[in-house]
Amino acid sequence: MIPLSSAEGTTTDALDDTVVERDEAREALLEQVSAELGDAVIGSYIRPGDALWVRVDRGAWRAAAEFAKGGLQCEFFDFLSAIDWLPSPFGRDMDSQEDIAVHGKEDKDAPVMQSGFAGGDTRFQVLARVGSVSRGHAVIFKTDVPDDDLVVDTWVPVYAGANWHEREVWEMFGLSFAGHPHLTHIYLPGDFEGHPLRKDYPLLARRVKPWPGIVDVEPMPGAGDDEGGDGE
Amino acid sequence: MPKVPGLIKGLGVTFGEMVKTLRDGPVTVQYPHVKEEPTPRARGVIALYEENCTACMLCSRECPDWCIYIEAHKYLAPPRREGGKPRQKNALDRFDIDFSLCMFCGICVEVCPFEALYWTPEYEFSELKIADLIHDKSRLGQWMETVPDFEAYEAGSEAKVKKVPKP
Amino acid sequence: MTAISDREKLAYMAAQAADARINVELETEGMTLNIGPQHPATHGTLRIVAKLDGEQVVSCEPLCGYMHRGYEKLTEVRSYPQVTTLVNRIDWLGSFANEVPFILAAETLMGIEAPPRAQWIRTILFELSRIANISLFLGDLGLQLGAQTMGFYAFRDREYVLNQIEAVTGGRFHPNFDRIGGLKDDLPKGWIEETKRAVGKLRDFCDETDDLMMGNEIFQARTRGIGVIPADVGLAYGLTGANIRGSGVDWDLRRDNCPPGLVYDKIDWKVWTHPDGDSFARTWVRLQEVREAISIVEKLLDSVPSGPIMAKVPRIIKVPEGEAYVATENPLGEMGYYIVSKGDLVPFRVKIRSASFNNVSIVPWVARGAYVPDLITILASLYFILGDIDR
Amino acid sequence: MISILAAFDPPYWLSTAIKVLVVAVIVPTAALILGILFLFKVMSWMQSRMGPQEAGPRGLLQLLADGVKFLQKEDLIPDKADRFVFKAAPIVVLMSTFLIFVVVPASRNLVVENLDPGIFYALAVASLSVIGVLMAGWASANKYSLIGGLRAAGQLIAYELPMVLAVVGVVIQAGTLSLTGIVFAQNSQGILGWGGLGLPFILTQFVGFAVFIAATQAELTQPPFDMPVAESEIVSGYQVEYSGFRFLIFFLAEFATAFAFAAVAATLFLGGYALPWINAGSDWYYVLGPVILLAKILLVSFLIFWIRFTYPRFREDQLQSFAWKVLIPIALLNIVVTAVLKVVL
Repeated sequence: MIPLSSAEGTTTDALDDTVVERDEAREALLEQVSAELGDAVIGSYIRPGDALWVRVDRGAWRAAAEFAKGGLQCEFFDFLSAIDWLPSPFGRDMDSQEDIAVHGKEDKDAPVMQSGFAGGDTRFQVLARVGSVSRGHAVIFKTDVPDDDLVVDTWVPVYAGANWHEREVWEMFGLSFAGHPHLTHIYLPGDFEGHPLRKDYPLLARRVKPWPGIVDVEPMPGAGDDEGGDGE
Repeated sequence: MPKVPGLIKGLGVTFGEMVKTLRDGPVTVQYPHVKEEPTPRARGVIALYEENCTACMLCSRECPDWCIYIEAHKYLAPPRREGGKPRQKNALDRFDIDFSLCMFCGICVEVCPFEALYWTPEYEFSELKIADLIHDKSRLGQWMETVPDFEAYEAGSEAKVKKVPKP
Repeated sequence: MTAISDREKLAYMAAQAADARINVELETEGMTLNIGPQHPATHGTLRIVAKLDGEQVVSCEPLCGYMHRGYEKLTEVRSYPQVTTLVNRIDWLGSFANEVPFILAAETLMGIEAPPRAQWIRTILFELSRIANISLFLGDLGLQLGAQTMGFYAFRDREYVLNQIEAVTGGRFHPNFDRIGGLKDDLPKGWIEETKRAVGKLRDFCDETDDLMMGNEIFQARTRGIGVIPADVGLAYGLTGANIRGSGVDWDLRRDNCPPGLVYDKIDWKVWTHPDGDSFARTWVRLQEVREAISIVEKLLDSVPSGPIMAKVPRIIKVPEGEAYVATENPLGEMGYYIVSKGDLVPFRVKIRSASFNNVSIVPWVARGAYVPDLITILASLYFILGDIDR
Repeated sequence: MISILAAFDPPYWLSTAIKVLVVAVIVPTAALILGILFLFKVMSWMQSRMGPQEAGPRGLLQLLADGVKFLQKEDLIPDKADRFVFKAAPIVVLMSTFLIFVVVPASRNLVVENLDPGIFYALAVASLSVIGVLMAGWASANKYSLIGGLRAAGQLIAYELPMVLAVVGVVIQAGTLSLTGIVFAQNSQGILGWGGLGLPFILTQFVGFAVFIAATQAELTQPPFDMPVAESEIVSGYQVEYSGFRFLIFFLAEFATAFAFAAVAATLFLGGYALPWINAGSDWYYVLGPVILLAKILLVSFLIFWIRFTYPRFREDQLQSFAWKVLIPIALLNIVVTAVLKVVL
């Protein structure tokens, strides 16, 4: 698998290195979207025979929805969600007790923040998938949300189903949706602070209990070679 | 057959069911007196075959619920051939599975490289106090007798049948 | 603070009044009824705040979150086999069907395909979990409408299928049997014959349901024309599965967009739709789907190819970088997983697209002006499961 | 032995005491037997399961066990409840059941009070339970029980009318209102001259019998008319806030009412305590009467409970339109036909 595609341009992923598979149907679809939205289409990515990603500029987010429903006849609203690309500072929390108790807060090398298919340069990214039952195709739209202004305009007037999904994204990530009729909590109790699905939100269940996987096989009496357990 | 109105057909179904239950017995059994046999592969409780366990901690690391607690110490085992170097082996001090946390997913049994953990279809180990649900090494050993032998596979399968070490 | 922020009350009632045929000049004062988290009609802990005028629902707002276990956060700290055990607890009635899309998405990322025998058995178990799930729906619908006997018949006949699932996977409700690249184990001896007999019993259950319930005039009076959902509104809300096929949309993921890991294209079967779009249509479509699933299982059982059960997969699975979305036709509707992987043991982000979340989001629209008993019928016919909504 | 029984003529207060004792004793025990036999056993057979086995021999004392369980449970009164009305409601419901038994004859003299307008009295008293249910629904200060109570009020009143009209057919054919008179009529009249089987009114009044049974299902709030206690919608309606001893009274009242209506239906349509070939007035019935009556009651109750386990439930407005638009016109038609035939034949 080649590393993630660069921001600009369309790269067709060559799954098997022999022949570069071309997926005409999805490329035609991409042409339609690019023709309609013009330069608002910042990036795109096609996995042949599987899916088409299109990243649009935040301003054209509502226009993309209207075009998908009208031009592409994507009347089926599948889902809308968000991705927080910040690498998690807690890792798998397996050694959290260990590192705090024994090594103090060790500074793991903060891995570089990458973004997935069709690129993306901000921390938060909203993604939505809409499909067409009549024509049998589906498109995954993505848009970047700059860190200082976490607002995207809502899809509710176009797809009524987006109501609950946007409420969930607002609650879990903190991205608010301009024009949403009823932005309240959907899962969490009313007085819940913080946005759980953000990567910097700690998963408390794992920090409270010591990890049973820590190897504490005492050394051989008198051997005293490596202090910690073997087979780490 | 003229279309019997739905209401009458419904009555017929329940009456037929009553006759069938009276004739060849109900489907349910009276639990404490008659017990239904779970299938041999049912995941009732985990049994530990201590000889195979080398305290490699793989199961307690892979367990999603963090409910396997292992403590072991090293000791010098006599060399296999005389004149050979004494081998360093792990002796198991504590191997507890906390069945109040366990969700019976079977990752530990599957991931154990030395086949020390087995499933038994036993399901009657409920306790009054939740603390008693932590089965220690000896209790897990006792479950070993109830482990059924692995069944033969269906025709056309290439998997080989594993054996259960009898203590 | 109630979920609905307290807008100006009179304007609210007046606005709803025009919509729900309320007679304002009688100044009858509406009643807010909490069909609360603890209620027999909600399959689990769903709370519906319904504003009633007498017995008529002026407006209602389902509140979920009482069973929110935060799966998407948990998947951030679990490796792929551990997420499989997590994931089959979402729709716990047809729980093998939850694992399949997650595994297929991981297989798409890794570019691995399971051997034919594994795909065959995976499809058989997928259909068996559909039968187990939807047969309970038929019983439960009878229960919601007052015929307790239906509930007992469903539970009695469902046991045969659950025993078969337990015989091969070890767990009746949480099989945890699907692996990236194949299945955990193979079929025990004599399983195919036993499953044919079990599935035959289910066919008698379907005929019994037909006699006892579908033909019953009272049942038809209670469900025909109740909760009508036109196709375009259903699609805009993202309804899937029997809910949208009940409104005449001929669309089934097993046929139209079947992921590579399942073998639906190898046998011929039929997708059932019904034009009316009311509660009766949705129930009728699900009953035919169970019969169809029974014939699919019988056809597949006759043609299970021999061969390995697991492809060559490294013991420690590191899924290469990339994103994939795979959705399959689960008993409740379309269930899909959007996996974002950064190439290490743990998936970076898993978006779980569950069917009931969208299916229930249409309740405020469809329950306007319905009676309380009709609201219960609509909820029963939409057939959601709480784990599916709250994840 | 029979002559001694006939000669026994106690003073008035003693006989009424015996009669009240008999009614107060017969009704609970009969409800017990009926409850066990039908709800637990037959229901479980119909649902292919065993039914209770632990209490008593093969589970026959299950209702006794339930009764004791309810007795030792704490019966709560919600704090915002209307205390007096809350306490009085179950008594009213149970009282209306006891009063029905006053007129049901187990033999020529084995009847608490042989009132002339017997059936008229029975139906009037049967509608008393509506008040009890409404009291329970209102007093529990709970939204669900309020809805349940209002539904019960609407339903029970709506189904009084078809029940009365169904009975009118029988009364025309028997020529008398008193229940013993009706039993004698059924015993003496023959079918077109052949006196062998007597004339149980079910044969000629089958429409009346069907309407009566439908109306009884509604009076007992049983499926398909169990809107007031629809557990999947309003969580057992007016009984929501009741627990312990008061709920036991409701629970027993339900079976006792079923038994009472089955007794009235048996007397009206199946020939009451009399067998066709033994004259209704003979002294044999002092012993035989109650047994025959019990058998017929079990038969009618089987029908009532059989319908209960099979059908889903109506919606409110369908329930009302079924009563007003279907049952009442049929009952009226039945009266007209019976009247015409009575005159013609």
